Amino acid sequence: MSRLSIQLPGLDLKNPIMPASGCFGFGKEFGNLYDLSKLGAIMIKATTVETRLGNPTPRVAETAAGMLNAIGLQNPGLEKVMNSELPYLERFDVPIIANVAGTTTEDYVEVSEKISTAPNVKALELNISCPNVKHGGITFGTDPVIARELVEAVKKVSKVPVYVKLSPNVTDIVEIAKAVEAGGADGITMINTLVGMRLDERTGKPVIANGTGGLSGPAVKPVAIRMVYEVYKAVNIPIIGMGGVTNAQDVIDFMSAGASAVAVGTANFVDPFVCPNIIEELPAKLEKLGVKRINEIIGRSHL
Amino acid sequence: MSRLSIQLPGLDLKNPIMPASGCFGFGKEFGNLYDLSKLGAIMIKATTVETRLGNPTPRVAETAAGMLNAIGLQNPGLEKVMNSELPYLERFDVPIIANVAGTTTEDYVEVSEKISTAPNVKALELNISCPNVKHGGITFGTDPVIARELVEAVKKVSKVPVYVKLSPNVTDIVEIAKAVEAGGADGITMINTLVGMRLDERTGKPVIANGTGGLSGPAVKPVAIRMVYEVYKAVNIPIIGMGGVTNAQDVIDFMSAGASAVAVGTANFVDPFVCPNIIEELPAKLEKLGVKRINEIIGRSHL
Amino acid sequence: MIQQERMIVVRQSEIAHHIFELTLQGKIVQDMNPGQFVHIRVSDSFEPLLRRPISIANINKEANEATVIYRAEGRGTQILSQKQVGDEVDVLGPLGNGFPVEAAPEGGTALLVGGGIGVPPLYELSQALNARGIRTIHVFGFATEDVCFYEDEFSTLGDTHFVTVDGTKGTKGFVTDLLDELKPEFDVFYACGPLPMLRALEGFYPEKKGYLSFEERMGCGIGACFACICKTTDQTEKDYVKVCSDGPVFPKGVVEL
Amino acid sequence: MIQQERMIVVRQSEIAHHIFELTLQGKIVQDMNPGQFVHIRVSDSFEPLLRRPISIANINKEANEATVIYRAEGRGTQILSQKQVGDEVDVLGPLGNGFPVEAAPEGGTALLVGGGIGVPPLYELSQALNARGIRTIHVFGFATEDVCFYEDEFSTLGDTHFVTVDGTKGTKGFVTDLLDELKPEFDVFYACGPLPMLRALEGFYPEKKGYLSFEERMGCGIGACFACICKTTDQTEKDYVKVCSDGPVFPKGVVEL
Ligand SMILES: Cc1cc2nc3c(=O)[nH]c(=O)nc-3n(C[C@H](O)[C@H](O)[C@H](O)COP(=O)(O)OP(=O)(O)OC[C@H]3O[C@@H](n4cnc5c(N)ncnc54)[C@H](O)[C@@H]3O)c2cc1C
Ligand SMILES: Cc1cc2nc3c(=O)[nH]c(=O)nc-3n(C[C@H](O)[C@H](O)[C@H](O)COP(=O)(O)OP(=O)(O)OC[C@H]3O[C@@H](n4cnc5c(N)ncnc54)[C@H](O)[C@@H]3O)c2cc1C
Ligand SMILES: Cc1cc2nc3c(=O)[nH]c(=O)nc-3n(C[C@H](O)[C@H](O)[C@H](O)COP(=O)(O)O)c2cc1C
Ligand SMILES: Cc1cc2nc3c(=O)[nH]c(=O)nc-3n(C[C@H](O)[C@H](O)[C@H](O)COP(=O)(O)O)c2cc1C
Ligand code: FES
Ligand code: FES
Repeated sequence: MSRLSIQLPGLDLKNPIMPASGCFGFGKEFGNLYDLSKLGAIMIKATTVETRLGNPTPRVAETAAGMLNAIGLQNPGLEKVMNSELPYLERFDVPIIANVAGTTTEDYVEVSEKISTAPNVKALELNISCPNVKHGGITFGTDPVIARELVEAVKKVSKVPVYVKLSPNVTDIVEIAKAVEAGGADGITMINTLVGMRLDERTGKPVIANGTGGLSGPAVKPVAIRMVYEVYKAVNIPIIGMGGVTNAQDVIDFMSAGASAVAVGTANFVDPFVCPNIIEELPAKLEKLGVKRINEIIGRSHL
Repeated sequence: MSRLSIQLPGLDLKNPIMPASGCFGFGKEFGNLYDLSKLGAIMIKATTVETRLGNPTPRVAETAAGMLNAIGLQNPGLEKVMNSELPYLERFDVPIIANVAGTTTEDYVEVSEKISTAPNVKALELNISCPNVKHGGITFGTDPVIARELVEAVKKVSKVPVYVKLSPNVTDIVEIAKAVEAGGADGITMINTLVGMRLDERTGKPVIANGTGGLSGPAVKPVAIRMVYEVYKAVNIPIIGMGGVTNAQDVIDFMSAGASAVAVGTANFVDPFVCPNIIEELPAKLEKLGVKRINEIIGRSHL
Repeated sequence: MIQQERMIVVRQSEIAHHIFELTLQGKIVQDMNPGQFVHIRVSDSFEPLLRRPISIANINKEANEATVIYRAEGRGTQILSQKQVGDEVDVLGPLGNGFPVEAAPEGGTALLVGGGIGVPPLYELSQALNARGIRTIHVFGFATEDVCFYEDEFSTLGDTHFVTVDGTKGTKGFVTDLLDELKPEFDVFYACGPLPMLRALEGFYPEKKGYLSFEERMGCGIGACFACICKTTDQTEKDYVKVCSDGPVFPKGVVEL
Repeated sequence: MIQQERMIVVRQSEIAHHIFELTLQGKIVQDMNPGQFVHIRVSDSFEPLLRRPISIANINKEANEATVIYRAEGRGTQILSQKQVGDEVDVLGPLGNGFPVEAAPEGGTALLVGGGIGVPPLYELSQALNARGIRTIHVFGFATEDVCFYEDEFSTLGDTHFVTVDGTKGTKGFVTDLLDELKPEFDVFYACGPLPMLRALEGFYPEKKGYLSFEERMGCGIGACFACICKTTDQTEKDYVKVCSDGPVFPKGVVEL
């Protein structure tokens, strides 16, 4: 297995594959389907200080080779996540990356401080990029100064390394990446969803109750690859890449562009066994490329 | 036919369907396939002052429900376009929208001034958003102040109404839309392509020689619809919408979101007869929606 | 247990206008119960991307066969309707919690109310109830005659009444009109259909036990993505339920309608 | 004239490892010439989105049938390889300008040089040349024996020599090695194959007329999108040519290699 292992700040990954935040809940449902210890890590659903009910339904809509979602950060709140959700995951040999969201800097600080003390939480992922929250959230992801300040504040309190999840809905993602690196981020995760909309064919109104939603799935992969490629050139912290990954080739592509590990989101809905399947396919893919250890391909696009 | 007709600044459209710039050359190839007089208008390939050879090949790559291109504004230059390309199109009863590109404001002004005197050029489309040109071009599309100044300069010299083509690769497209409206734009066309990248599976290097390319096709439609929807709310000039249109339903969707007419790009490569086919399908679609004239559905998403 | 299986098409036919009856063979049939659903991937391509949730209409454990009945309307169901005998279909299931058959008292009567494409799961339910010696009354509403189906099948199981919006079959109107007229005697009711129908039924029989099957747009289908939630009326214990994993069937009164 | 037609699959078989021979029937066959290509849409879905350019390998105007030979490697060609007899295939064509058969002098000899999946269009060309009484010599390079095809077919038309990179069939090496050895006598040569092969051939016979068929990634296939351009050596008259509409066949020396 050491062929697939990857070392990242706070994360000792058996392999570079992990479910993306919001596409795997808190693991329980998939834990009934396969042994979660197979995974490199798990990015759990965004956690906020208080319980969030999220947006009205419909919350999802299908698009060409993609989907829109506007879940709206629904989650049971920090306390319940720590008391009821995270302990379940302790039975598996898998590091947890806690996705942290909020409306104010104080929100982020509070969740980060507490959730980073959970025994199996090995890293935080600051969700400064969720397009589906009306107040706050989105501004953190589009303004480099605010983003940097947020990271600095969280770094002061977090017991584990801090990764920052970038929004693709910006003119210059490199600028934001550099800002969070300057703020002390230990790594970057990217990309979150692109803001999109689908209209009902008959009424012409948005299908998603929230109006807009976040676009994910294979359709966005070219945008994600381009952004990982650009950010890799500009920063010295590792990147966990995502956006449209559905198979082992996609993993190779993201790592070639510069990702050190890869998250799988939407594909879990299409095939709930996609993560273990990819992990199984990877060695043969590496063999074909004549690569011994998977970390050798990180950033090979740039050679 | 008046059921489908649309009146826009400078443009008396038989129907709201027109091929998008760069996806129809200067019309000749499609003119061999069908009668171009069927079209609402034609947006010709970007024209620059001088001949441009464009980027090295490969210039296109396929992606999930989309494609990347980095043609690089290849065109024979203003003089040849006016002397050899536009006259061919005069034999058809169809208004031409001339896509204008350049590196400096002076370039845009020169092309606009001259090409707007061609008898069949009824409007200009300022391409301030082409992602495949290294120097200039892109900055015009991402900075509202520069965009506004460019529009003002062009408006002074153009003999025909000026539409501005917006880039989706920005944090806030509404800001740019308002800026070009303030600069005197008569209309907006949107969206140009999203910047993306595809890697070669074996080598890990970008497939497109230029590295990045512009993403178009059905994959981008949700982003395009969202942006048209947002811009429609914010400006009082008409919008020609595009991005992933392949059939009559897509036209209804764009017009519902706020477009007054619709351009078809990539779909011309998939089916060269797509424009006349859509025009033929539209009346039945309207019938099903219980709509008499197509302009009734413009902006119905917002009602 | 939830499994993913490439089931084999055993039969497929159009039984009403755009309404298809599809029978699939596979081992996951052994785990199926009335009111549960399957999540079907209609194509191996990315287009369409998401699975389609379809209720289980008939379960034949001896033959390892399950039948679904669906309307081929959108892109996904249209592709599904083109599958030929022998083709494979990627099925995730069985999903959700079905109808509680045991909620009907022994020797009692159950009222089954269905609307349109909500009728299919009631067929397996009716068989299961009849197998336990419970009498079933079927009251089904459809838009028009040409989309009605399974009249004979339900008639052999119990009293069956149709109502159509345009009056082309049975009485004219909605199921609630027909229920007003029929005034059926029963112990428990089960319903599946469009939201307005469920809403109308919710308070219709205040003194009776009732179970409603819901629909919501889905992502994962297994409870992980929070796409399909419904608010609960009782916001103290649980703020929301997930249609896919907590439902699709809920006792009446649980979901805020 | 370029037309779009839903042609019918008449035959399809795997004639070498991952190499398929597909025969399609339709009226656009009447307009086809050797060296032209067709642009094939393999699926009505958006995935894959673009058409695939494939050379015409055999034209049978009496039967309205055309044959293409292609390697099923990527997603699009794999889908194409699953088409069954009777299925429809969306074809745009014929496209481009083919090989100038008349460039070979009456009673003369033509050398046909092909590499791998560049060999197919030379089959129709060879037939057309032979029909005009021109002798043909075939020199073809492949990677390995298991991807070689049409040895018998070409042998009945003229001298046929194979070379493989690994030496599993014919001599070992590249076509240029074999040409060095064979020193064929001829009046004009025609070539289709990978760029390195064309490049090697370009200056190989400086005194002979030669025609090279090129490949480039395509968008439209009809000359409108500027995806497939090649720089010309003579930058005075025309700066570039389009492989799809000016080519794919160019006289040697036209394209900058
Ligand atoms: C638990 C459950 C059981 C169902 N049982 C049946 C059944 O037995 N027979 C039947 O005909 N239909 C049933 N439906 C509805 C069925 O899922 C939709 O008709 C179907 O998904 C539409 O897909 P499409 O490809 O035709 O439409 P498209 O327009 O292509 O669908 C686009 C997207 O919207 C979703 N969608 C569209 N309509 C619905 C809907 N009404 N409910 C949920 N998602 C929708 C699709 O799943 C897909 O993700 C059920 C739905 C649920 C939630
Ligand atoms: C004029 C011309 C004639 C050709 N004739 C033949 C033939 O007779 N037999 C044959 O096997 N192949 C031929 N090719 C190559 C053939 O077009 C590609 O192998 C095929 O498009 C690859 O598609 P895919 O679905 O297998 O690969 P994918 O990897 O899915 O293709 C992705 C995209 O890249 C393009 N692409 C990939 N490889 C090539 C290539 N080599 N040339 C052009 N585009 C490519 C595809 O068209 C598609 O748009 C020809 C190409 C051209 C330009
Ligand atoms: C239904 C859904 C819910 C999501 N919820 C979250 C979330 O809570 N926090 C977050 O950072 N990203 C969230 N995302 C974004 C994903 O983690 C991921 O960044 C994005 O979907 C791109 O990857 P994909 O194309 O593989 O899905 C969500 C995505 C989906 C589809
Ligand atoms: C091959 C290609 C070339 C293009 N060239 C131009 C161009 O010269 N000028 C321009 O403004 N847009 C150009 N575009 C962008 C299209 O006009 C259009 O905005 C975009 O492709 C989105 O529409 P679509 O999804 O229907 O293709 C080009 C697009 C493609 C695919
Ligand atoms: S569909 Fe994902 S939670 Fe129900
Ligand atoms: S492929 Fe479009 S010009 Fe050749």
